[in-house]
Amino acid sequence: GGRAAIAATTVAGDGDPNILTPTPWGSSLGLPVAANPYGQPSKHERALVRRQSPGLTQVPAASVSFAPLQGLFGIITPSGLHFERHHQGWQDIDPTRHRLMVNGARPDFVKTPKVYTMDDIMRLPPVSRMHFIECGANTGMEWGNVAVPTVQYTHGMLSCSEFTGVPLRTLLEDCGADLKAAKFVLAEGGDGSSMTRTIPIELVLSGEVMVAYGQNGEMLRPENGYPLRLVVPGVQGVSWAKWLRRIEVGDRPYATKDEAVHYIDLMPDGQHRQYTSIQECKSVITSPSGGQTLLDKGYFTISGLAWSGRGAVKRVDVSTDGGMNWSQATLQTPVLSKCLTRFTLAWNWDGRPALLQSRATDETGFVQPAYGQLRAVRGTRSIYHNNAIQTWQVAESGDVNNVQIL
Amino acid sequence: GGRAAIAATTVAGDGDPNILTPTPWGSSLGLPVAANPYGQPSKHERALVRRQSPGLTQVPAASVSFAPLQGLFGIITPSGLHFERHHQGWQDIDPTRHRLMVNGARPDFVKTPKVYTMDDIMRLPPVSRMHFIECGANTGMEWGNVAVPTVQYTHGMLSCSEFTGVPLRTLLEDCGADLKAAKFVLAEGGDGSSMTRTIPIELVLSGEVMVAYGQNGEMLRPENGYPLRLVVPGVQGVSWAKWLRRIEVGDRPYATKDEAVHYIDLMPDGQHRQYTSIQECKSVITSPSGGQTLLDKGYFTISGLAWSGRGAVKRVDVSTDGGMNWSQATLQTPVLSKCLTRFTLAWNWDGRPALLQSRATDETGFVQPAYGQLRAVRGTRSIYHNNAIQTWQVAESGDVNNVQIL
Amino acid sequence: DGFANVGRPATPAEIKAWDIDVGPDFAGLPKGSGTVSRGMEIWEEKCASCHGTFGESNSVFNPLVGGTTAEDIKTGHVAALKRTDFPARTTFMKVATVSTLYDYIRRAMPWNAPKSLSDDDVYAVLAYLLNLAEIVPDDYTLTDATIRDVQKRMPNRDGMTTAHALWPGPDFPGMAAKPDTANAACMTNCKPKAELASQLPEHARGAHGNIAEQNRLIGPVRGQRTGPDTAA
Amino acid sequence: DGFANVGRPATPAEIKAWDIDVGPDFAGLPKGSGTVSRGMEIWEEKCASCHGTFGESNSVFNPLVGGTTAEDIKTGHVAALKRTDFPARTTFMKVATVSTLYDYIRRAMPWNAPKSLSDDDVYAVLAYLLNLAEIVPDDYTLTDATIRDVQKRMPNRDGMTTAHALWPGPDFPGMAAKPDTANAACMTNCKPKAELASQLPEHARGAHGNIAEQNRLIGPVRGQRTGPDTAA
Ligand code: HEC
Ligand code: HEC
Ligand SMILES: [Ca+2]
Ligand SMILES: [Ca+2]
Ligand SMILES: [Ca+2]
Ligand SMILES: [Ca+2]
Ligand SMILES: [Ca+2]
Ligand SMILES: [Ca+2]
Ligand SMILES: [Co+2]
Ligand SMILES: [Co+2]
Repeated sequence: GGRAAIAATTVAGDGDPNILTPTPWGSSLGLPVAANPYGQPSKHERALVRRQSPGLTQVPAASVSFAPLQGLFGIITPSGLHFERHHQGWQDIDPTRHRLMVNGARPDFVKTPKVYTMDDIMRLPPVSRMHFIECGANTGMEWGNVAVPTVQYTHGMLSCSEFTGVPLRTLLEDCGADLKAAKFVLAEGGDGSSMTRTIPIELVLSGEVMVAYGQNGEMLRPENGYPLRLVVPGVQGVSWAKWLRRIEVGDRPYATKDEAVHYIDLMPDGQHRQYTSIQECKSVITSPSGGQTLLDKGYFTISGLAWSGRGAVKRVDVSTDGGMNWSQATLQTPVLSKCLTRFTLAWNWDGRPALLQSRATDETGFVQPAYGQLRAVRGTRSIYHNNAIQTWQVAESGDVNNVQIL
Repeated sequence: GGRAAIAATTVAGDGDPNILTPTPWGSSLGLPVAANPYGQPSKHERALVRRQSPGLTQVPAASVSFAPLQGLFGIITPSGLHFERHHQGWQDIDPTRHRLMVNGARPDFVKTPKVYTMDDIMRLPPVSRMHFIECGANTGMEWGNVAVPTVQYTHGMLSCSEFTGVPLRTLLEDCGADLKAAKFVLAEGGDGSSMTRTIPIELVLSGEVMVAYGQNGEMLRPENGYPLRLVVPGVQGVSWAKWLRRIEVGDRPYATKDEAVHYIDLMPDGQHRQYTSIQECKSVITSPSGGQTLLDKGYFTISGLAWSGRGAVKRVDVSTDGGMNWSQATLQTPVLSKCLTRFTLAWNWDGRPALLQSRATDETGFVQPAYGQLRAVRGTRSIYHNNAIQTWQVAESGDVNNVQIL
Repeated sequence: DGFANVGRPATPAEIKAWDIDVGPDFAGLPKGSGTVSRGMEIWEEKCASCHGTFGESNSVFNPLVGGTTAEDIKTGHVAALKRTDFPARTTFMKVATVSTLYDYIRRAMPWNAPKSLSDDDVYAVLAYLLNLAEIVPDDYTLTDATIRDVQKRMPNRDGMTTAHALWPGPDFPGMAAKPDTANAACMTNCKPKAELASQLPEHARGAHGNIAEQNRLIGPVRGQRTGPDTAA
Repeated sequence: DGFANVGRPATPAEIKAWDIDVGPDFAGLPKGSGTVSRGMEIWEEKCASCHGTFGESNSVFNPLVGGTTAEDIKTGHVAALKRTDFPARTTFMKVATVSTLYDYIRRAMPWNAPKSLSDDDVYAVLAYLLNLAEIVPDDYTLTDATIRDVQKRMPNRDGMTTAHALWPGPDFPGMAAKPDTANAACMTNCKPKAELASQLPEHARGAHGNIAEQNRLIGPVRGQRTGPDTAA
């Protein structure tokens, strides 16, 4: 730890040499347009990349890379920094050869099982909506105790994009699916794992579930399922089948590997909760956050993200004394359903130790729980759905560290 | 021209080999996470890049690259495809050496002229908001007649991002600016051109004008002003000074080069309109659009963008017969002030020639003009602020071409 | 229909090629069979390198086998899952439905050559895994008929509960209507003091590299230096 | 103030270094002078390669000089701007304020070495440009005083109008409150027929490369092939 640098509040001599002497960029001719036909971040931004957590998984093709939330603004995640979770590696599929099949578990569930090319899908009436995606295992390393140093690793399996695609309901209707008999659909990926998950028909009928090809204005990135993925707003990422190749209409859940062996939540009594899917209301302060150092005393903005799988965020409260007293934060607009919401709160740091927390409430009135409350019902051994209030401890040195408060 | 391919509606033999035989991506192990710590689009998306229009400008460091609107979805422009307009090339400024100065044209305008580091600016209370940016010269090549083939070149000096930064008003207050005496501010860039533009104080007082460092969740791209630019919602891009180094508070406009020699609109009487700044209500169909070919008869979605520098888009109407009859399009949410709005309309193409148009209305009731209306008042020689209704002609072959209708 | 010239009917051969899911009620299970001894051959050739000879390896993934007992096979609950001193959780400790394994091996294994096994190969290698897990004897033949008996012997077959509120769809047995936590938005004097329950151990601070290099060069904060700086 | 420890006062030297704008009222104009002949030397050394010996080149940018007349200097309006058969628009045809040129040359020219000229150099080279434009005689000395006389001879000095509704701020002289177009959202039978006023000329279709390669490989449309395919 230790303070890295102190910004100057006064200046020596006549002034700052960066003002008094010509800057290189102010006294030269720059680079031409389309030097990068597809642009890149500044070379000075190299610190902000996706990273693995050492020791989390054994092989990087069945692993996670975390989004650098400590350096992000607003609610949109740049697609180049969208978190990754692959079970059998990622593929850059030839979109002209990709197909989507819709079929029934029984013939009577779907009148005309169909095959769609990408050309077909992109002709159907599209919708564009902004939604968060969070892995069910986000913050999973922290169930029992503090394990990782920064918000990239504690909360970085979280991203938010504008998705464009076709409501799955449109496709089911186009195939003549029996939407009375249907109770579930199975979504299947086209990668090596052919990842499958059961989705409740209610979310499909509501129009929320989307067969998406667009992400933040362009096509999905290969790591996120190019050319087609399912978008299941409010539900954990594993259900958002990537490289989507098939939808089956059925009447009972499928107990697939990733809903029968993983993404099941171990309770204190030794039972596993199965088909846990909703990402309950949660929030985290991203600045200042673990592993950082405040440069100075004085004015700061506490800024973070809040979200709920059950709808819109209604309010966020922030505490600087570890949860004894709280202040209501400002929510940046737009505040959308099942989408990240950015909150901010003014804070004058007096140089004394502090304990920063955020606590979100969603439109159902659900209030994000403290660690003590969550552990009281779920123990400490579930890997999934940890939505407890995060605490960052600010030391006198300005160092911010990850701690837990019950 | 000519139809490129026809999608199959039936299939030969037992079925599609892409389904009947194992796909490479379904039968192999993919790539690891963080293979690209900062991710890239699919290699199959190489067609969608920023491009120059040949012959538009003489040197690429004082030129434009256009965003490929023909292939974009939703409202967010991926930052790698944000249009570029540089007057003296782009620079990748060292952000630790970048400074912002706020001063007064006269000492009494600003009590304490100040210098801010990026550290300082990023500590101040931030806001995040989604806004479009359009170059005043967008569609400028089309004032007199059809000149370019695709929507990338007709309308591609248009992008939309979530910007994060500090309201300029906050900085002016922090310096003790006299907000009664102030009538204008001058914004100045830190690049070789030290680009300057006059901004009306009203937009600053309203809190809309922002000193922005964030764009779509990450820092601004170098091409878009890293590490700091002005965001002036509703106003043409040239006022959004990039690589922002100075704000001066004044009481009269500055007649800078880019408001006295360029970005002035030549009227039929030989006078130039000066200080034209607002981007009036405008829309364009992006799919199908010029240079494209419809693959097939049958169902299509007409999709496009609408925006207004005076506030939110209220409605968009679409015509398929060159403006004789119109249908109201669906607006995708969110519909935000001074932000792109995506509209869609179902269309069954019967294989006969068609003339596609879109016409936007904003919250002030202003209706986007036809070419005839615009030329009646402004003639054909203004390079700027062409917000006329765009027409795409669909031929029997399926070819879509750029035409104009008065 | 409403969308003229979009999509086309799937052929029976296409549906057969892609509709490979096998459900907990064994719907979709192909006919076929495989012995433990044939399974061992496949295992040693195609699986053991990653999962270990006895499915015990955690070099590329969690162990598949271990942690279950004969008693568990009787009760249908893996007793070790109650023990907080037993951190390992193998596949067989968790999985309640044998269909899950058939389905998954057929679609995804071997990891580097998914979908390369025949249906009979999958029966055989699953028979071998069930034998390693002491659920079936050495001379067992797993078939689309006998797999139903196996289900009755799965050690954790009754280990799942749907008594929770985290399913967004129609009710499951016991499903809760209300979330299991109910915090309140108290604003002042919410508790007498804030006590730390856990802190990052000193030794873990450097385990994620140099955090200074994972934070921006500018802004209100810097990253703490927790490791050597890399050459610029 | 409200933001403790954020920002600091600018020093006088810093303000002097960066506050270089020169306004139409000549506020900010530095003291100094330069002759046409000194200006010619600078021009030939540092400017002519891009802008041409007489400011006539359009190889890197529009011509700076040309299109103005002695009559324009009298009227303050460049008459050629009314002529639709006169497409060229040089800098001197448009610019109304000589301050604009001083300000801009000082901050941005030469293009590849901006801010390298002294204030006197800027006076000199501007004097030379004014001479090329036949606004000042060959023996002219431009100074912070004489520049005010020059303003009165700028050919297009009265060529600007603020009588429009496209300024979002406080009123300018003549500024219109209402937009200059007023379309109506007619929905049916809005006109008898749709007549094409302009089409892309056949020869222009290939001028932007092969449009097939500027569109996605998938979707409802393809790009038209308007040029040779590049090797994949
Ligand atoms: C090249 C390495 C490799 C080979 C060879 C391999 N596996 Fe796997 N196996 C894995 C990995 C990695 C996973 C975890 C995949 C994931 O994250 O979803 C896995 C998962 C599994 C699982 C699911 C375990 C669980 O708890 O989710 C089963 C069952 C399995 N393998 C069986 C097999 C069989 C049977 C074979 C041979 C026919 C085989 N494996 C060959 C690497 C391998
Ligand atoms: C290396 C090429 C180059 C050199 C050398 C150069 N210029 Fe320029 N000049 C340009 C370009 C390109 C522009 C247009 C910049 C823009 O797009 O904003 C320009 C613009 C100008 C303009 C503004 C014209 C207008 O209509 O906007 C003036 C005046 C000017 N130059 C004067 C000079 C003078 C005086 C010098 C020498 C001291 C000089 N230039 C040297 C390339 C050059
Ligand atoms: Ca099936
Ligand atoms: Ca000044
Ligand atoms: Ca078709
Ligand atoms: Ca039991
Ligand atoms: Ca300071
Ligand atoms: Ca006059
Ligand atoms: Co996951
Ligand atoms: Co422009």
